Amino acid sequence: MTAQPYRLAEGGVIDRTRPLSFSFNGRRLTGFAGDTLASALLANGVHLVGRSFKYHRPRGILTAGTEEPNALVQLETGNRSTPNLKATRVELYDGLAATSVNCWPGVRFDAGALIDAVHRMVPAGFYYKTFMWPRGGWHFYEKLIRRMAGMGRAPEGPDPDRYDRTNAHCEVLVVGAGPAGLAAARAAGRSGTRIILADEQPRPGGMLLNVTDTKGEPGADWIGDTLSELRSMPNVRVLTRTTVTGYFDHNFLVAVERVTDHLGPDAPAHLPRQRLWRIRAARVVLATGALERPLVFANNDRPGVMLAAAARAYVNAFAALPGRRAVVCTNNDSAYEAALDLHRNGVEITAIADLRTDPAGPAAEAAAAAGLNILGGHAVVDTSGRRRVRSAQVAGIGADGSLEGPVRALHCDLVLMSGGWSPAVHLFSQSGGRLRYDDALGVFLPDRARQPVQCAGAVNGADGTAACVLQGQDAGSGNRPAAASAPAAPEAGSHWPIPARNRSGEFRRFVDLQNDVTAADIALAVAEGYQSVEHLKRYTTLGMGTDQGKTGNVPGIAVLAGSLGAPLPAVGTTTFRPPYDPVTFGAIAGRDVGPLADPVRETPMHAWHVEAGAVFEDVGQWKRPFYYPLAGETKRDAVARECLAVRNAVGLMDATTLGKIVVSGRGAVAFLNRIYTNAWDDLEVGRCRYGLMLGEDGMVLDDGVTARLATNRFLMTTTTGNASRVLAWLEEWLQTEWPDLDVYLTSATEQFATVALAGPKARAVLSGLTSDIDVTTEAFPFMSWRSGHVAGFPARVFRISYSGELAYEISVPAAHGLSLWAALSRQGEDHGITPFGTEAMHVLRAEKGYLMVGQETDGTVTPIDLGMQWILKKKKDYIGRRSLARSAMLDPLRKRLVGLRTEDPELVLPEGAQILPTAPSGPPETMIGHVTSSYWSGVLRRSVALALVKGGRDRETTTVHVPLDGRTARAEICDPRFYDPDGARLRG
Amino acid sequence: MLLISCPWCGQRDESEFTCGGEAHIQRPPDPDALSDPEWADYLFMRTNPKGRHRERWCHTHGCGRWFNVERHTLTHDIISVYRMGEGPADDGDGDPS
Amino acid sequence: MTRYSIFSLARNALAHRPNWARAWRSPDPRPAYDVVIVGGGGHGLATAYYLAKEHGVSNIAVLEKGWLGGGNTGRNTTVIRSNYLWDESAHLYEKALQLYEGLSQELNFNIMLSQRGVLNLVHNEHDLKEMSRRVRAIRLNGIDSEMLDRQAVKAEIPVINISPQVRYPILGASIQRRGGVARHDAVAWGFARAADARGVDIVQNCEVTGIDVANGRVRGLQTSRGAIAAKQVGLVAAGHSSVLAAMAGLRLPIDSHPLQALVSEPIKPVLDTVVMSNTVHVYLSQSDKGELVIGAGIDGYNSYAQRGSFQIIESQMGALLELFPSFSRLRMLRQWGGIVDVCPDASPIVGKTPVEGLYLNCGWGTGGFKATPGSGWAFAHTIAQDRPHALNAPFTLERFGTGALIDEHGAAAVAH
Amino acid sequence: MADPTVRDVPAVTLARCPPRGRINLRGNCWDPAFLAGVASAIGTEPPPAANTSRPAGRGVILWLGPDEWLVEVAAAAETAIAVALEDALAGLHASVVAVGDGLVTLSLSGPRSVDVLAKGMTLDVEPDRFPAGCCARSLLAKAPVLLYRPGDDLLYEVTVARSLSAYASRWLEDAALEYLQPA
Repeated sequence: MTAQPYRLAEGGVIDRTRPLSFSFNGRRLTGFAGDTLASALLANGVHLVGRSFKYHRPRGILTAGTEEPNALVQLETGNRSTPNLKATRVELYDGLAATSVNCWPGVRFDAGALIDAVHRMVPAGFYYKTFMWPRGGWHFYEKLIRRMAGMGRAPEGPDPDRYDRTNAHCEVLVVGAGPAGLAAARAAGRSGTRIILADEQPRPGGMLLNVTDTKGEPGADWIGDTLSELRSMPNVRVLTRTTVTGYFDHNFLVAVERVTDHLGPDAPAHLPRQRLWRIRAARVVLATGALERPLVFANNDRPGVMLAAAARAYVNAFAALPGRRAVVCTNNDSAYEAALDLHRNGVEITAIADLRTDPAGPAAEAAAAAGLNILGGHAVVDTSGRRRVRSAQVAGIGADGSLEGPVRALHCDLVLMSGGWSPAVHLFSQSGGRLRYDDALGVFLPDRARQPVQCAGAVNGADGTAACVLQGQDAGSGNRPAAASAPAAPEAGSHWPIPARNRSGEFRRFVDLQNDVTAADIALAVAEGYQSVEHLKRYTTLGMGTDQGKTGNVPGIAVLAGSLGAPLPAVGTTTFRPPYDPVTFGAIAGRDVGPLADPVRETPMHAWHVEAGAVFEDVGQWKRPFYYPLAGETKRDAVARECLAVRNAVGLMDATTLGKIVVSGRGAVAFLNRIYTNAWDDLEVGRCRYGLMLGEDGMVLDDGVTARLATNRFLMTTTTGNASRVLAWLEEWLQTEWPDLDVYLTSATEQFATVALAGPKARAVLSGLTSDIDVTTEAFPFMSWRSGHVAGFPARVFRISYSGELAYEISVPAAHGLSLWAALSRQGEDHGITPFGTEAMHVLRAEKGYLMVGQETDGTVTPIDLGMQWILKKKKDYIGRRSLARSAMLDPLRKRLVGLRTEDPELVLPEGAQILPTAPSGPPETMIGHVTSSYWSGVLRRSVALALVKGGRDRETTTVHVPLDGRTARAEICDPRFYDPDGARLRG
Repeated sequence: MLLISCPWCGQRDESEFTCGGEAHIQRPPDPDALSDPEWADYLFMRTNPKGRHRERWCHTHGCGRWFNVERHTLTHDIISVYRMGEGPADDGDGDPS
Repeated sequence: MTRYSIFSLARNALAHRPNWARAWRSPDPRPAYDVVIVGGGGHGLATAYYLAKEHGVSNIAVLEKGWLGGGNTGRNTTVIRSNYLWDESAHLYEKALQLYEGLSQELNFNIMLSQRGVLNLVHNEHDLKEMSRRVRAIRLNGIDSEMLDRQAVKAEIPVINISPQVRYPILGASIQRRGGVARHDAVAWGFARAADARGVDIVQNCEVTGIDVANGRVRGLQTSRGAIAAKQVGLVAAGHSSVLAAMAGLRLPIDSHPLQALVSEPIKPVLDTVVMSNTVHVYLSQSDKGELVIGAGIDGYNSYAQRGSFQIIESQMGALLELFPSFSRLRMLRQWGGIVDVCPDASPIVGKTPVEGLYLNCGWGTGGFKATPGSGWAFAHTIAQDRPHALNAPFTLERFGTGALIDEHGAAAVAH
Repeated sequence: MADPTVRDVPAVTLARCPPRGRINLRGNCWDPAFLAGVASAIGTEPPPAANTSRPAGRGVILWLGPDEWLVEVAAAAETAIAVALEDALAGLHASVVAVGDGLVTLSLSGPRSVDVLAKGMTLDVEPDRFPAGCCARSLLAKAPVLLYRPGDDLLYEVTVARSLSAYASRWLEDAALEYLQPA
């Protein structure tokens, strides 16, 4: 076990009795339970953690939280490998293995750093100005660029972890469990209503966790008391390790709970790795705190340059020293507290360079009292050191913002900086709330809210724990929090960026550390006219890294304002959008993956089909038998055999999935008359009729057979794929347009199992299974229905046919479906009964020239196009009728349904093949139509095809050309009814 | 994610509903009397306002009823909800249900 | 206009201070123009550019409500392709693709056209037939398109899951190899810079508040920066088409809906083509920066808010992980929305209006980016000649009366 | 929230209920004749209030919509009661359709049943928001369901279309998994 040379002997939240072993870039190291990967690395003296996106510059740890731009790691390997995790957020577990991202061969020696040597060649947007030769050459350059870009790597193999998604409702959602959030939750919780308190850290307390000396304000004890009160309230749910990341309309918020990430790959398998919370809150209190800003000086990106408050957190909360000799650069008081805490723990504070000319007040006094060297009107203007900062160059800054006096190099291994604090207004802005720029505080603060949301604490400009607690209490009780308190000391807001001491330094003042956007890049963008803050963002990539600009955006806006000579509020901010913090795809998908990706709907006979070796077809969510191959059979063999069985003997097909709708009421006939193109008044009880539905645009929507069950009761069938759409569509007409019609619609699709029994032997099979239905043609003619019993089950039998053969559809209550199927199979054995699938059904109906919705139609086909004028009422209105009379619908050259007889009878044209009037002569060709259905017809011993062709059957007997892969087939346009055109067989 | 107040069932999540577009478009009583452009106006032309929009929604995965919603297309605020055959509530921003 | 090249980059790198010229001016609007284009997105800027270049119109302004390229041009998922079913669409989008192929050189601005191929996955028998129809029609129109079987899909996209055991197994795909992606902002900026160089006034932060029409003829515009007279006005403001048209008393067959998209964090190259699936409803590509750029369908309600509902993102992620289970641990970095103007037949309107001198270019739905140069080229012709070019002649507003629709719902079943 | 620390009771129990008779009833609940007709057939008037139910003989009648109810009875009684309803409502604008075979009811009980349901439903199903007797149609993940809480305990009935019952059942099992492993 290696020592942790930078670990303090006492203090912090870490558990020194639980050492944890981990590896970083292959090096074995040790930390303690309670560490983050970042704090453990610092305790081991590791500062070089990663490489930057563009220039591959060495980078260390800037922050102690979600806002980290630099310290990105790839965690673990194989199918659990996760890219781009922030070391500041990764909780240490035993055996953790992390590597740096975006460097090759390693983080210490990275070949990509060559780019940094020629950085002047590749300023912001350089790629828009070159790589244009030769034409189309970008695809070549892009390969190189892509390899250089991209940070971490995608995992290898499917994710073995589980993800959960859940819904919660509450009266108050409190985001952030710092002093303001805790106080808000407690005040709200006392009302007894449902409260959710969510915080991204493993422990509630927020910034208070990083403070040891609270100077009499609420501290650790207060957190403890508040938490125990909250935990005693059954109406309060405290979610830790939970980041509220999206704020949507109507107070809908999304949070991600990291349930087992801190346990690593050994987490219990039954627990989800992460849980996505979908929260609907009556009211939201945002206590999201504030984020410290970096300062923009030359080479402010070296490992060892750190935000002051982050250093304080590492020392106080994690007992890890980020260095031994520090230079501090600040424009506000908060860095003094950090300096003092570090000083107390043995870090030598070489100097505090304060941009304010005359730092005064308690912070400066305390620092002076501790003997720290305060340099008013000074700043760090440059740093040196390759993989770790070795010195900071400090110089005076004049009143005009320029360098003044000599530059002194101060030896150090740590530079602390503080550019002030930006309220974390991200969620407030996502909620639609307006921001305002507060001149006194020099920050964007929440202004007018658009949703029921209040801000409390540092996000609202409150300064100090006591003020935050007060605001939290107010917000939690539903009162408007008091206005922001005055800042402890005014900040110097005019030093963005801090002047460089030489030319080269001017190009190395980093604003966005992850994407390597410098102050010079911003100046360049402004000079080139990319002056809107959105143009700036897009041109320079400012704020577009995985940290989403949490540290860089406000300094970037300040530099932009400076370049434009405009006041900062006039520049404004870019739009804040979800998510606040990146969200795992798996958590968003929840359990809608793998076997639960989408429901699989199976009919009551499904098990039989599986047993029979059926190949299934997806039709919507349904699984339908496509065909039933016997051993050694190809699809074509099987389908041909199934078709011949229906033509010559008898077949049975599972027709359960067709939609069934009971239409009842006095207005039922009137309703059908309006919905269908044909008339329904004269349909007798006991009879069925085929109907065609159009959209109001005149295009064919659906078709099916409807039976009259009683005077005011019909059973309508729809196609499988359209079942729910048609029902919804009918309901819409009824409820919105025709409320006066007395009609009720009830779906009966799931109530019945339906078997189609088709073929010349169908009657023989059926008659053997029923004693109370007379199946003779006279008693039970084509297009009628009867009820009785089949195989002992109560049944409705419809004599309808889609195959052109004598056929029955038998419906029984779904529970009996499998038994009915089995009984029919047994009964038909002697007749050679054969199960057939959807493909055989398609062939059989195509031989008859019957339309299949979705195959002959595609939303652009009218009944006239299909040659179905016979089904259109002449006088009375129906949905879609008027559209059929529009001028373009009368064009004689519209595509109309025809049959196609190939010259070569063996040739089965591919469906979708295009039809030309003449032999092809080279593109673009004149296409006059396409093949909609095409099959081998076993009974006709030739291929049959249906097509939509311009001019339709006016072209009958003419020859058309069908280009295939490498050749052109010829075919003759013909009557689409290839088989039994007079329908003698189905009436027999 | 909208929270929609079904006039029958009360507040439910958007996922239970289907939006049917602009409301109060009456099917012409005598389509044959209309010219092609007049028919197209009924069939296709929409107000599509930026601001208050009266639209039809169906509580598909609830009570199955169609109803009307007046909603602001920029803020997504729901101004009123009313049943089929009723007019919108007065110009308040209250929720009548 | 400084010419962009590797040499100008080198010259500036060696210079004491970089000395790049402004990409475009920032003029105040003049009181009158020959042609005013309303909408400073890709289509509007392209229109202005081609008006100046191809038709010699010199007195042109482009008015942009916000910042140029800030509408759908800067919010789409950058897919470019021309594999459309109907002849009318195929020819228009193919024109656009051909212009794209030379656009970086033409504009002297690298739009980063990457013809890495666009795959449309097929998951069921019905879609296989549709694909066959589509690919054959496209090829006969002289546009490249191929069919791939399952194994060929895997060869193109090694990281995809072609297991037959998933809910909607992949049965095959069509691919247009000339399809791909381009950098969306660069298209707007490149056209803006080139149009500006030809004297076009691009006026940002200038919102049109009224359209002056007298005696059936357009006279000019009221704007947030004063009245501007114009002989001809072209409306090209996706996401606001109905609002603008209403100012001229026109009603459009358009509904505006949110369309959302998102990107992952940047990762090393893992996906070299554009992948689309209508059945499971998702499409994606990987940007040069390494982000997976992912889109899906529109929200069901009308909106002008540039944001939608989270459930769309959720179903999109489910669909993505069905195709790419190994992406589950990646993370959504940014999410945003645009406003798409959708026509009943999912095809655009590019042409004249009943108001003389007023022209309309709208209704591109979810697929406008890929048409940008072709749309601008044809629209410029329409304005300059006061009659549509053969390419956009079928895309009239009148077609909604006659019924001669160009129904591309098959092409746009999933947004792109 | 439920107390998950109770021992000896499984955190969640999922069961498939035996087949039931069910009748989809449509009619005008402002029509006294309709109310009386229903009452004469099943012993109670249909509940007019949204998302409520009433005991009806040995069964129950659940509100589905302002003109729609589901009558749940013993499987063997379905036909007889449907006929009784049809007879009682003859001549009125009403509709009676037997749907028992088309639906499957799953029951979910135990201290964590609420948490399991919450994973798939946007409906507020916590006991005080969804009290005994409450019923509502909604979505469980991607399946349309009818949720019903018969009594004061934490037992919820999830009724779903027959063809979606395998999906719903598998979904609930998966959602319950985290509560069913030993601590």
